Amino acid sequence: MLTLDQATIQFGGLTAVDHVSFTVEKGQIFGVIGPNGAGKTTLFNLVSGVHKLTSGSIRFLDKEISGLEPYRIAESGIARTYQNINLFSNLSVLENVKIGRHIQSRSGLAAAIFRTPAQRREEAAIQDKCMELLTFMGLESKADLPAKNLSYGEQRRLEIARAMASEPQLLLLDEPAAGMNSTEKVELTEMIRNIRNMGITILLVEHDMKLVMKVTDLITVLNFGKMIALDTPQKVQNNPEVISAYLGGGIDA
Amino acid sequence: MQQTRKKTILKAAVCLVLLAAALIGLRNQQYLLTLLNFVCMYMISVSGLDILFGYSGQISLGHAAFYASGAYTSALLTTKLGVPVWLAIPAACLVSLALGIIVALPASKLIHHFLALLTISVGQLVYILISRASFTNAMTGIRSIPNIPLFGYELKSKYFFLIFMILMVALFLIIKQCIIHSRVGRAFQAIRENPVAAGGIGINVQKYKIMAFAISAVYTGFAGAMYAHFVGFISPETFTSAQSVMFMTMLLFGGMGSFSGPLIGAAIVTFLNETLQVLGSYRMMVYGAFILAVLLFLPHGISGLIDIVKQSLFKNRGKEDRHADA
Amino acid sequence: MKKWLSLILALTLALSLASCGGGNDSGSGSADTSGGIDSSSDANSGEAIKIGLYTPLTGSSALVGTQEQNGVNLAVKQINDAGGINGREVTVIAYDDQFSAEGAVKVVTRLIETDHVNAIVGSMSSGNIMATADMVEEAQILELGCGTSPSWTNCGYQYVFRGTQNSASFNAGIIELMEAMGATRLGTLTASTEWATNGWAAIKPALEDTSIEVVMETDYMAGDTDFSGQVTKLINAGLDAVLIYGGTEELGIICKQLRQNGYEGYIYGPETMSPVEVREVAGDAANDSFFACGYLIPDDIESAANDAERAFLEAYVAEYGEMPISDTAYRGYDSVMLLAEVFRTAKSMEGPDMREALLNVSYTGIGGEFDYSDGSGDGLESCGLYAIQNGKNIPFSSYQK
Amino acid sequence: MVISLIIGALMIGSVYGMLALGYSLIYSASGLMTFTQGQLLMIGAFLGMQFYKVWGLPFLAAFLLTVLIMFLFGMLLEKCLIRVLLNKGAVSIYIVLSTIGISIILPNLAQALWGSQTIQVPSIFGVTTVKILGVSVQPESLLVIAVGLIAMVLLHLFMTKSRFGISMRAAAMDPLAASSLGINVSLTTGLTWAIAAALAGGIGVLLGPVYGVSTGMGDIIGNKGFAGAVIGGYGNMYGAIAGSLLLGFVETFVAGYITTTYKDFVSFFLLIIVMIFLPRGLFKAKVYDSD
Repeated sequence: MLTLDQATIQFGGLTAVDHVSFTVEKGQIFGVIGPNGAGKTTLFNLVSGVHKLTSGSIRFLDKEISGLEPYRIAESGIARTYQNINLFSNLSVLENVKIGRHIQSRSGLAAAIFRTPAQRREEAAIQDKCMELLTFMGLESKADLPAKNLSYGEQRRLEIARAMASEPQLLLLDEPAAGMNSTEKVELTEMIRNIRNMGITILLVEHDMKLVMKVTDLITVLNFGKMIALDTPQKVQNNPEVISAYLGGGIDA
Repeated sequence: MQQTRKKTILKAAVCLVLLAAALIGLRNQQYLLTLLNFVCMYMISVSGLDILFGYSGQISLGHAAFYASGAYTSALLTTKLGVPVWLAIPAACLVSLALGIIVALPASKLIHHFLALLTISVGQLVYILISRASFTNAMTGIRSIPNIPLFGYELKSKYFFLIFMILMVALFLIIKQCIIHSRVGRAFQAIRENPVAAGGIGINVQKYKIMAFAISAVYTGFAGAMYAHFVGFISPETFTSAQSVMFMTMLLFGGMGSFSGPLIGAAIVTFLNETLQVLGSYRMMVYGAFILAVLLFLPHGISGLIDIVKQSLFKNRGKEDRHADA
Repeated sequence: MKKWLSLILALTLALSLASCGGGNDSGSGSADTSGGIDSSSDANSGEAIKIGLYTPLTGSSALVGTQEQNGVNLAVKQINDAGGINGREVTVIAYDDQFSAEGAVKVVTRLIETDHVNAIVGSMSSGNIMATADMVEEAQILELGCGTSPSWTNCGYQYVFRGTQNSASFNAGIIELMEAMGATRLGTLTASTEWATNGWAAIKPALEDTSIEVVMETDYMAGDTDFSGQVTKLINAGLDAVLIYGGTEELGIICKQLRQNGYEGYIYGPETMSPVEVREVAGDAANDSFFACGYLIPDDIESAANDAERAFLEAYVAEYGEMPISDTAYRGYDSVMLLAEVFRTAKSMEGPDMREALLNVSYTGIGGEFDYSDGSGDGLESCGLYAIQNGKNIPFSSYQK
Repeated sequence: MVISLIIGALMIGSVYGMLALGYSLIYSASGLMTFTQGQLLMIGAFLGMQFYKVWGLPFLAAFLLTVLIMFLFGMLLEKCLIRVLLNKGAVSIYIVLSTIGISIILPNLAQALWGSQTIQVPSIFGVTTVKILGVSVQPESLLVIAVGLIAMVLLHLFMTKSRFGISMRAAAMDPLAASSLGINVSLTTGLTWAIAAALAGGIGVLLGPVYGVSTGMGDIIGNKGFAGAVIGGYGNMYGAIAGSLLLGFVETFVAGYITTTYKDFVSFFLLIIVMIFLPRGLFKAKVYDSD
């Protein structure tokens, strides 16, 4: 489904992602781990189009997506969340999710001005779908609050809801558990599985090893931009190179 | 839902009655009618600026350029080519739309400071053009611009022009609300709040920025055309950067990103300017101090103040179209 | 929901403003009631006669506007000190038109509709007079405009007259000066204002019948301070005459920059060259310049051209502590004195009667004899030719090469 | 012709440059934009005129006194308005608007204090013109160029050699780190506003004898200085000078050879072109970066 082939990006003299190749199959929960500064978020930014590749290629559903604008990549079916939450913080929770429906709706300016029946039907459908998603994420009671008034964990869940609203085929989760307490983490684990069960493939960057080991099907390990392992959770845990990378870099330093 | 709709209808009815009473009372107050006509033009123009700055987060300090493009297009078409007024006004909107898009193409890539500068420069360019070019009669301006004919009857009376303008204000406000509460409007607000996240969720940021500019230009361009037909004479001095600053002052004072803000701002700043006439040559000093005072003490404008008062009064939950980052 | 509440609030606010604005017709505005309140006790008094004034009081043209206001206020004070008009006091209501059509439309409507003025002294900005002429015509209020641009007389207005000279006569005077000084190669520097561009546009075709060749035309933006590009261009064109058609604010600087960059020919200018400001800013560079104008402000009271001017200057200095800086003070003064004459002789304060009275008025002011009987809108045709020599304005006839 | 155009261009370019330096300093130290520089120049010119012409102080004393007062005024502006707004959490565009408010107040204040006519300032030197390469030049124009040059060199030394300058640059690069190192960030940003005001005021005093002093003298110059700063690369000291000189040359030569009617049109068009195609200006490599 998503194939990285020798993906490389350099900032100045620094190679942040260095010839990384892997393939994510449909329906997988694919984990990316590595010490701080290993290039995990950069990798996400490459897939979602925030950064452009220096060399190599990224293919999604057999189409080259590297070099496309972020909105094009989103349109092709990839949605993401952010490590440092990027919500529309002054808008209401519901509106945040509605914006997530952008690519799944069509009405343009003219339809909005003339309030065509099609546009009104679409708005009603958006409303229903978004409330459904908020319920799924357990945020339905907060729908009218400004997003910035939510707690940290709620904001992370809202980001996922927003991403889900675009009905992606591939969902990139960038440290969704960061800042969550342990009950929230348990809920999150459940949620991630539920999302996968809806048929959505997940690419997950996470520091919380317990969570990663619990949910992922396959894990790749990055260190200084290079891929040092690609395996099932159990095997990765016992990979000596991975252990030394974490020891050397200081896990979660 | 049903309850609120009833309430809305009730309030609308109250407003209409008040409006009608006001209009009857004003019939012979020619000076006030003139001012109110201007207030209506400003309301439309500032609402347009609000779509751009309040909702999409893009500043413009050159809106006088669009005011000018609307006024000059309509004036030139009607006086020099004899085009009927009702064709000239849409043409004025179209030309403003085109100018908006041309400005937005580079502007959509710039961040706020440079956007401010770019729009100031565009304002200067348009001013220099209309004050120098021979087809705009340079500094002499354009005279004898026809009034607006309606049902075979010219809107010569300020009273009927005002009624027409109120209808136009209502129309443009309804359109604004329709846009804001649609997919397009949500895209605008997403861009204002967080352009990176907006792009990541599939919004073509540049396209919607250009769209916001274009819509805004149409609003201000229409107001400009109304100005030309109302006064019957235009000359470049009206379209200086002071006009752009005034639009911005109205928006700030009324409150950005709100329904009522541009209306309140346009009304109060217009009347304030007239009241300050008493001060003669000290007038502009007070006006400048007024801008500072608004920035310092009323960062969300009057409509923000109303919100705060209302929230403390009714403990109303949810603020629908307000953003509060300033 | 809050939107409706705030809309109502806005409306009531507008209404309350409306009621307070419309309610008291008399008091609003900067009523410059100069001097005598005592005249109100006169038996015949009744209401005061209101003269409206709109002109730029702020911004780049504030100087000429405030000078006009000074002239107007002085005239009104003198009239009131002399017992008013038929026992009625005269008051002035002055507004800033911001040098823009939009501003002028607002304040002239206010003068006519709210303040109910009996007559108007118009802006020194001809553009603003044109912008508001239709309103004044419709209201049938007599207006004496103080701009000099030819564009708004001789075009059928019934109530808009000029309270000063038409610059068309100055333009003819400038050509006369050029021919007398033997100009052959002329370059121009024109300001981007309505008055200046039209002034030059009027002179240019008239030059075709003369031996003066227009070698180079340049212009500048009103408010500019740097003219080095234009000046260099003019100097290098090998001219013996440069016509600067621009405002007093810039004339001095331009003369100075021309001379300092080595221009040695003669400089010609319109009436804006007469104020002392030009000679102060330019210093010696103003010498050997020539201009045509209606009102020439002398350097001191003693050198006033006639008794009327001497009396005016004495009163002006007594009132404001300095000589007038711009001739707009003369224009404002003469306009009010003319209006006073009209008020005295008109059958009623109605527009048509006042118009009738102005057409038959006989008034000799500082500028000379006013005569509006031809109905063109112009009533004063004096034009003097002057030169600047040794830092002084002198009649052209006494200029020595 | 070329020589007089060059001198004219150098002089007006230096004027723009002094203002552009102020814009750049403020931007590089605090990421803020101001629109007051042109009006500060005008106030400086009036103060200089007051000291030199009305009170009869020697020109140098009038110049230094004005620069000092403008320096304090800039500091005051930052402390009493900009800092207050920032502390209230105002977004940066509000700061821009507040400086527009200030630039509406200042000329009208000057009109109230000094009147609206152009006031002549007597020449500083005994002679009114000097000959350079066969062209007559006003000596004050040369003074403007010289002072511009000196100010630039001094500022360069101050920013690279002095402790204060270095800490200013540090504050610009990373305010948090700088304050943790014990650098008084609010003082250093205040200082940039003060220096900007002093530069504008100083050049205003020098312009008095050249142009005369009037309330409108700062309007156009202020905008052009801003354009110069942008063309050179906003926030870059050296770019500000280079961009301003370029603008001075383009403007003067366009007026001299092509069109005087559209002289300003060409300047603003150049500005827009630069913003579109070279958004970081001619001097892409920033000496000290703030973004």
